[in-house]
Amino acid sequence: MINIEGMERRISFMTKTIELHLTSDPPLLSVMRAAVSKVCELADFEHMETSKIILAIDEACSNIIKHAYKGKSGQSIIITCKIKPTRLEFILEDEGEPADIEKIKSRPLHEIRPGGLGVYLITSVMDKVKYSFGVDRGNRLYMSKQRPKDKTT
Amino acid sequence: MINIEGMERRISFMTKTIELHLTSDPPLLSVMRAAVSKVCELADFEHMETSKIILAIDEACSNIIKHAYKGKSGQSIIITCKIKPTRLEFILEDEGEPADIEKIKSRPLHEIRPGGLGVYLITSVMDKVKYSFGVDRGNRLYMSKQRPKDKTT
Amino acid sequence: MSLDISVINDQGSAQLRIVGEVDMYSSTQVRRALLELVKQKQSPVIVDLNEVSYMDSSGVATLIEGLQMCGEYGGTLLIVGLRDNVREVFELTRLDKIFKIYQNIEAAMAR
Amino acid sequence: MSLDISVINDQGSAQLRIVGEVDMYSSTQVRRALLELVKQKQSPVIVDLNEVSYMDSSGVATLIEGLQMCGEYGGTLLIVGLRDNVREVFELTRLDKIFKIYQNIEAAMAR
Ligand SMILES: Nc1ncnc2c1ncn2[C@@H]1O[C@H](COP(=O)(O)OP(=O)(O)O)[C@@H](O)[C@H]1O
Ligand SMILES: Nc1ncnc2c1ncn2[C@@H]1O[C@H](COP(=O)(O)OP(=O)(O)O)[C@@H](O)[C@H]1O
Repeated sequence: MINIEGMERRISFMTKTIELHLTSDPPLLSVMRAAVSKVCELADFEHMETSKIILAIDEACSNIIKHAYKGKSGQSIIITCKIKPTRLEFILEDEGEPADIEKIKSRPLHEIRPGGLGVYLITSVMDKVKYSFGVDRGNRLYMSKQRPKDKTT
Repeated sequence: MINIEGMERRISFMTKTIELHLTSDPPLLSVMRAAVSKVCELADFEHMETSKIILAIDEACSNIIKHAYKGKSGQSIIITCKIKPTRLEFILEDEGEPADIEKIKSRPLHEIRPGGLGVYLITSVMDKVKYSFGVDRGNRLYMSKQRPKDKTT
Repeated sequence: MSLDISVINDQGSAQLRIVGEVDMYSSTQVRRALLELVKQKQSPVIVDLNEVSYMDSSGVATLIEGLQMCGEYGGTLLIVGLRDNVREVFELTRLDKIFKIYQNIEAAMAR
Repeated sequence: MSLDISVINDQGSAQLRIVGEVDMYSSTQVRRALLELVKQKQSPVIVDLNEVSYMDSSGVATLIEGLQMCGEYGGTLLIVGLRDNVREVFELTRLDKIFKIYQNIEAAMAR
């Protein structure tokens, strides 16, 4: 039996990267949620924070399927998770239609109607959210969230 | 609100591909297990069969970390899951040391000692298992499992 | 991966019990079930989310749609059994103020 | 992601209660706890897997090592509380015949 004690290092001290390549098929989002849940656990988030992060990534993926790919299935979505010493980062990449950045906004909360809440949820949950839309390079959404402080020492 | 009814198709009728890129860090295997669990659910496997498939993929990943990468962390492991109409396929790829295919075998079951059971578990659980080791191309492990029949109609 | 949805009709009122994760994929199932109850002009429509372990904005959107459609015939839509993480989605979007939310079916019936 | 391991010492015998998933990463923790009990020559060592939701061959290897080390000083190692999927790993590898496996702590104590 090989001794793996030497491999054990605190996950906090170096960046760990996990990539998930999905296609724009709504049933696959359940796989993303399960994976992101474990990534959040590894980054020391507790249950409720983990739920909110899953929600944010799910909303972002749903928007890619609905808006960038206009509901077309089988198109590429790449989700990169980086567990860094002090923060958890997510980068979502797609090859769908680039959007007008001005249009990326939710409805005002007081205007009660179905829809129009995803971007609001994403920005409420994450610390930093940055969209970049490129004609040649594809679209990119960067999100980051500070890791719980007491655990990152 | 965009109507996604048109996107809903039985997952059984077309191949869905999900790729997970990990590094050779044992804590990350928990992310793989969560993702594979949901993939198995999407492929209609029930609870106990799902547990066994998770076990097989976990043993295969552990072997890559222990044997191909000799415990070195940060090295690439790519897990591709293909949900095909009649079977679920997994392809594991690594850039570690190629092995002598003759050496890929577990201890005889009656020889009770720690270790030496992973390959046995992989081959017991999966229908097809095929290793290929390449000096330039990296190593590749193909595994497949028939999907439950009553659900693939 | 799909939801389990069951409906109990009881003298004009209806309970819609949802089990599973409500996301952009599965919320279409909830929508279909709600449309059916609205067509029958049920009231109150009690949506039981006790066994819903996850809900995103498409689930919330579906419930808003249900609430508005009920309102059109003077009916009411009540929500019961929110788990902490699902309640959080309602709170983040301030919809906890718009929906009538009860602890459980009994509390909703006795309102 | 790491395991919760607790030890109850009781007049020579010891209960090792493991909570979580035992894989190549976390089995080193189990190994360390077992080595400690073996050093103290405890017997029986009762390994409680009731709250173990997953175990792979590295977990099994660790238990075989523990069993063999106990044997060296004439002690015994008992396993209790196997969940269905964990039991399956023991059955697939025929180790259900090698280990003494009991339903629960009481049954192991009363053996
Ligand atoms: N990934 C994206 N690509 C293109 N447009 C987007 C994307 N995400 C959001 N949008 C735009 O932002 C608007 C608000 O999104 P959101 O708050 O999620 O509500 P909804 O998707 O229900 O309209 C969308 O209607 C759309 O125009
Ligand atoms: N991915 C791999 N790369 C190189 N060698 C491997 C790989 N998987 C298995 N092996 C070889 O097969 C043997 C049996 O593997 P296994 O049954 O998992 O037991 P163990 O890993 O405990 O030795 C290993 O000892 C190793 O020599």
